[in-house]
Amino acid sequence: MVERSQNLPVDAYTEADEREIKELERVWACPPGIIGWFTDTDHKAIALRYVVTAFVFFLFGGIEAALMRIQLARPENHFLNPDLYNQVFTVHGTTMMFLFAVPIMTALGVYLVPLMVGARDVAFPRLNNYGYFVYLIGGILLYVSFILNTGPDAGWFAYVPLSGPGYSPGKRVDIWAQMITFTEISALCGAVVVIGTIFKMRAPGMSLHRLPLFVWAQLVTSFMIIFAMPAVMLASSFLASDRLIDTHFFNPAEGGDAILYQHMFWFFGHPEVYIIFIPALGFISSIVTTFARRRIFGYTAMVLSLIATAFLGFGLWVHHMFATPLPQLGQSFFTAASMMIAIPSGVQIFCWIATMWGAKLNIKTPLLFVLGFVAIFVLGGLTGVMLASVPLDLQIHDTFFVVAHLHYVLIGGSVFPLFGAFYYWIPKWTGRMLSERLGHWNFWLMFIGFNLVFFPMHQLGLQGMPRRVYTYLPNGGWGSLNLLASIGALILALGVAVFIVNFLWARRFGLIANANPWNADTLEWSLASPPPDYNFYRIPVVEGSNALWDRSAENPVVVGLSSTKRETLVTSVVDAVPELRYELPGPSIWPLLLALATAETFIVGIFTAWAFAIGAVLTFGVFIGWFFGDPNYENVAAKEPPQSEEPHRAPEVLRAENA
Amino acid sequence: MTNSKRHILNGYGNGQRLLAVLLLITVSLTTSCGGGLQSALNPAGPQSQHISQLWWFMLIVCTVVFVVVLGVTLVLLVKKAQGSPDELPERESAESQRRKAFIVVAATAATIVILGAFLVDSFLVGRGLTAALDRKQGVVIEVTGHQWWWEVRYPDVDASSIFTTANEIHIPVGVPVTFTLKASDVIHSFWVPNLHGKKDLIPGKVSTIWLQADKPGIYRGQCAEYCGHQHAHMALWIFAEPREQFDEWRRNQIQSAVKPASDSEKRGQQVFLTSTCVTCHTINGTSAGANIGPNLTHVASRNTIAAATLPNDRDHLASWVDDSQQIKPGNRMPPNKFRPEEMQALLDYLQSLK
Amino acid sequence: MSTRTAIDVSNLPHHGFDTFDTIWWGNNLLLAIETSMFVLLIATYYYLRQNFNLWPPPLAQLTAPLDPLPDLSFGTANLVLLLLSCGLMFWVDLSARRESRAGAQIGLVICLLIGAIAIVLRSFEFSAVKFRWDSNAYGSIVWFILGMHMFHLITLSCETLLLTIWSWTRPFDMKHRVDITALAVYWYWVVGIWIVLYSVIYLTPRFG
Amino acid sequence: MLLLATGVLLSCKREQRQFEPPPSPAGNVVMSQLQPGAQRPEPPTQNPFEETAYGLSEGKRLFTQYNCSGCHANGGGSIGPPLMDEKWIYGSDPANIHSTILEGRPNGMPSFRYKIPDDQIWELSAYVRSLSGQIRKDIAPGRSDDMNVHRSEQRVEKKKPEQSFVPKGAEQP
Repeated sequence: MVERSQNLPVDAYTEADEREIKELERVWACPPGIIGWFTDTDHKAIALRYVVTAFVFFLFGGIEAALMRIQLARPENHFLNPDLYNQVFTVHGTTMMFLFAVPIMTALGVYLVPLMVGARDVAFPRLNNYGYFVYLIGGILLYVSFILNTGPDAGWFAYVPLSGPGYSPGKRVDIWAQMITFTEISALCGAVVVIGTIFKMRAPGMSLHRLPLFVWAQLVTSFMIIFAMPAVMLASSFLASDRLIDTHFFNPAEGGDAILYQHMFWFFGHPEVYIIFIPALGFISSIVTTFARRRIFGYTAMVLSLIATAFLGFGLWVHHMFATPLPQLGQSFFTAASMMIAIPSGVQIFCWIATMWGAKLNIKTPLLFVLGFVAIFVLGGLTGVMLASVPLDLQIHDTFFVVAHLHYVLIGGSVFPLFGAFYYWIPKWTGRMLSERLGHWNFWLMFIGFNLVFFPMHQLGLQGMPRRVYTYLPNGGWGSLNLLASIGALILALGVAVFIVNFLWARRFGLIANANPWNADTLEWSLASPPPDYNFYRIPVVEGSNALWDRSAENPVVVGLSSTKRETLVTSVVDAVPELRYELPGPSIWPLLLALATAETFIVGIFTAWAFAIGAVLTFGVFIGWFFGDPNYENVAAKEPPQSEEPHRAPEVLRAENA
Repeated sequence: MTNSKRHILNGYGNGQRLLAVLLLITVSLTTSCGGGLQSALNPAGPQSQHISQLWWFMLIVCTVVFVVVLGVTLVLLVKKAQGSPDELPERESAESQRRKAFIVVAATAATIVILGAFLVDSFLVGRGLTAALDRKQGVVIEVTGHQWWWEVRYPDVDASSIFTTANEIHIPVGVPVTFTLKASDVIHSFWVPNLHGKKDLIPGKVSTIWLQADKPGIYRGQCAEYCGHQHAHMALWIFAEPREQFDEWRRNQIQSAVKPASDSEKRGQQVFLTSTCVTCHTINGTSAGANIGPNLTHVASRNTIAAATLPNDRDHLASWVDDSQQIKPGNRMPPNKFRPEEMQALLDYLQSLK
Repeated sequence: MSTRTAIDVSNLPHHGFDTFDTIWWGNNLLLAIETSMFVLLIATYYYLRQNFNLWPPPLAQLTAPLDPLPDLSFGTANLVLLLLSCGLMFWVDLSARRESRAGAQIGLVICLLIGAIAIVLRSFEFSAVKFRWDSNAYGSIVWFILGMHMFHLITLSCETLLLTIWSWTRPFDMKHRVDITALAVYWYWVVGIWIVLYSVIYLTPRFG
Repeated sequence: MLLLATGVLLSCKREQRQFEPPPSPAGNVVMSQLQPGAQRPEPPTQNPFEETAYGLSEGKRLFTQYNCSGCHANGGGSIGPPLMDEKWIYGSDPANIHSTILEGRPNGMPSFRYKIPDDQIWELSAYVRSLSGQIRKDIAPGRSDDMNVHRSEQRVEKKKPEQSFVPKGAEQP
């Protein structure tokens, strides 16, 4: 029997409540067995699958990084031959950026946003399910081909003439281009789902200025995904069509231009790294609020700086191309934009420090990771400002200095907060607390290992070691620093291993987590751990920006949602005034079939153009099933009593309350 | 960079403290700025001099900012108020909120000021780099990037004194040198850290960069844009030498190849002209005229071979000619199997091409 | 059990038009994605134009007539057809809101026909461009833009087909009237984008 | 998933990067048709470079760099005979093309016997066969970064090779 600690401390459950909760569990239950695994549209189940799959790809990426570090440990090493090394570093970059970072950030959003805004499920559950399967197929495609010696070998951003038809024989880069399209479709699905949930499904009373910062971060990230991903889908489609049907987008002899690819890719590239970084800001705000036992300092400043980072993120992609023959004046404009984006991040860090100043800090592993973040990200941000200036960038661009910078801001900026988020939310997901002792070991091994690997790389970059070299000459003076970096990589890997041990240990021996182990303030902590399928039995009414802390004594709730159908509350965008009782579709097989149809279109599309025709027919067939096939439409229309037509008439009871 | 959290550690076994100390040692060890003939921290020309001044200015300011921010984080950890974690959060007094707001605004203003300083300084240095000096007495060199070696061509008004060499560039000291950069296949990046930043060679576009060496010496550069299998071994040397030494080198380069003297060298030339070498290489003054591979007219006058990967002595030359795929797997030169006496004759001939 | 202030939502309807329903938001987010893609396509068009001194480039093979400009016939026909169809779709939208099933049924069938005709016209437009997709960068980008818009014409017609089948065979309930209004929004967007793309492909070479 | 696996499995041979030249097949070409008894059918030789995309792309690069395009244009033929059509004067078997390049042919085809290493001759012969579409589509090379002169070898439809003109006196089976 799932232990049900509901959010109604005021009164125990009556007889009617018990029956209704049993009914709810039956309606929202996931179908059993393998079929259930493919058809379940519960946002928590899908999100956990995303997290686990993305973490497995993170481990693959880590193994590839270890291979590279072994090869670079000594000059003129013969551990990997150049062809294999080029595949390893390309698949490492592609895995970390496309198969780990973006999906895991949207995954945490898909899991926690509905709980934090007080909804029973996400806005478009089947689209969410479809997004996961497309991502899974993209990942399998990359790794099956990598094992079969067809891994992409032109770098994770595959600059054109090298990745073009002339200089990349075979199907390696085609598979990379199609894999990009897959992961971008899944990211776009995730973004549409998150925006739909945040705008339309918030609990009554949660107006926009009471939204938790985590939800703000996810909202801003989703809008960035909406406007950034099409750029890379176009870049990879142009590349694929250049390679397969002889178009001339990047062929300088026929009017094309190699720099067009760089513009197109980096217009997506830089927002992409902010798409990875901004959700981490949301994690940190949640962790800092809980472990400083205090409301965040400067809530509006934090929200404005999130939005400012998003807008500026689109305006500075040319700092990746300072070494190309672009006009000097244009480049200095982008220097200014690149430096300006350091201001919102600076404001965020100042506000967190102000929040923690003089607070009763509860030093637990999540907060330790946040402190690790501050130490590493500030250094990464400063090297980023150095990279923003054109003359200095000419010296350190495409060297190991850049490798150090990107790992400082990516691992420091989002992997450390991610591990903090794991320690903070795994009790909610699994019902078991992770061990604090192992947590501290995990943090310190990762912190020290990370600094040992990547700090010497600043020095290597300044001493002239270019990026992506499979080996280097002995007399360059780079041998000792590379050896040090390789040892550091071992310690970093050890740290991640400790996390896995901690997770597996906690599954059996971890303390049972109650509903709110950290006394946190957001709504997901009012539910049991792990939360029931239907999330909220009665959706709470929110009275302050820190939902649980600002809850008044009599704790108003929403009643009247039917328990015979999967119903959730749809509310207005700005003030969350209830508008509709929205009927969510139940489990359905169609998302999986649509994902397979999309997979057929793009994978076979590498080999023949007819794949698009077959794909179109298959997709249309699946749409017919998707549109007509789901059972719950039938009975609704039949026995539904005629509804009152004006949705905008909000019930009077609410209006009186928060007048 | 003080990033160990002293007081957190004393709560734990000395295992962690040892790790932190180890970290501190290694960090201080690594910041020793090594000299090295391919280092941005060892400028030998006006451009890299300006850039390294900009670098040191930014490094110092950023280190100060980093230490301040990290110091504040550590202090707030030490000074944290005691209290059990499960009681409800208290609301801060309005007065402390106002004081903190002032500090945050001040900190943000400081950030903006620092960034402004960086922006202005980098803009000035940037303008300085591309200022058009009077390059009348300067030298113009055309560099074309191939997959994994550099073709260097010295154009001249009178056609007879135009010559092509590979991977090693001689420039006069103290004279501005303009490089015209073209790529023949994929994107490469021309970068000699001691003299100037890098400039990409993009197929279909011509980019120019000018630099100047103030101190005579040898400066090593390397391709900085990933360009395929042997991107790691695509290096070049720049020899900065006094004007007269440069002119003397140039006069020698203009001459066509030295006639073979001893009969072993004659035999070597015979072997060269009748085997696969002639399909790719050029030796001015002989019938070999293909320009797929580097120009070998004065190959013996170069210190290195194979894009500055191997020293130019007899046994490296032999191993390179016999099977270059062992040294640079994937490069465009196929292995050539010669009989031993043919190989010796060929080596004699190649080493005679001063 | 102490009394609890509670909000009774049991009498709220299931669906609402426009911004009330999540379908509307999902539909418009999709249109935002596609708009950003078409904006980037147009940017590529003008970026590639810089590399040519003659745009469209002179015809190398002399087999075709000398004028490289894309001829207007089919493009304009498509434009006029789609603009007219907007009026019809507005009527279908109105009949969906006023729950007049007959109006929606007939209107959707006609819109389906218009969609099919538009697709056929588009297939002729490809030959009106005078360059193949693999002849040069100009041919590539124009074919890509026309291809992407054709992709949208096809999805539009499929969605109209689905809704037509639904409105003829299944109950004309509130959910699917909202779907028809969403279809209307998508239809207006496809026509609006075509006006922009038409001017980019056909007018800029003549007057730009 | 099965479809995915088999589809990609086909590819693992295609992607091999052959830096060290493999022992090339000893292709001996029958020069004269005169022999006692019936004519023994000559087994078609296997050119290892026809299975790897890297071999084909090297062949394409060498075709331009060794100036084969000087006489054969880009496969359309000018001084030398066209290579893209279905007509073959000396046979379309890899060994025949290899021996044509190695020994040269009358009317102007020079012999490259010591001038081009043997494995590169095999790569060139693989590319020559791909000009008329004899090579599998997913291995054939894409367009080059030069002017658009003809459809890339992966989009050329396969032309059934036929003997161009029969040397006098020899009956073709």
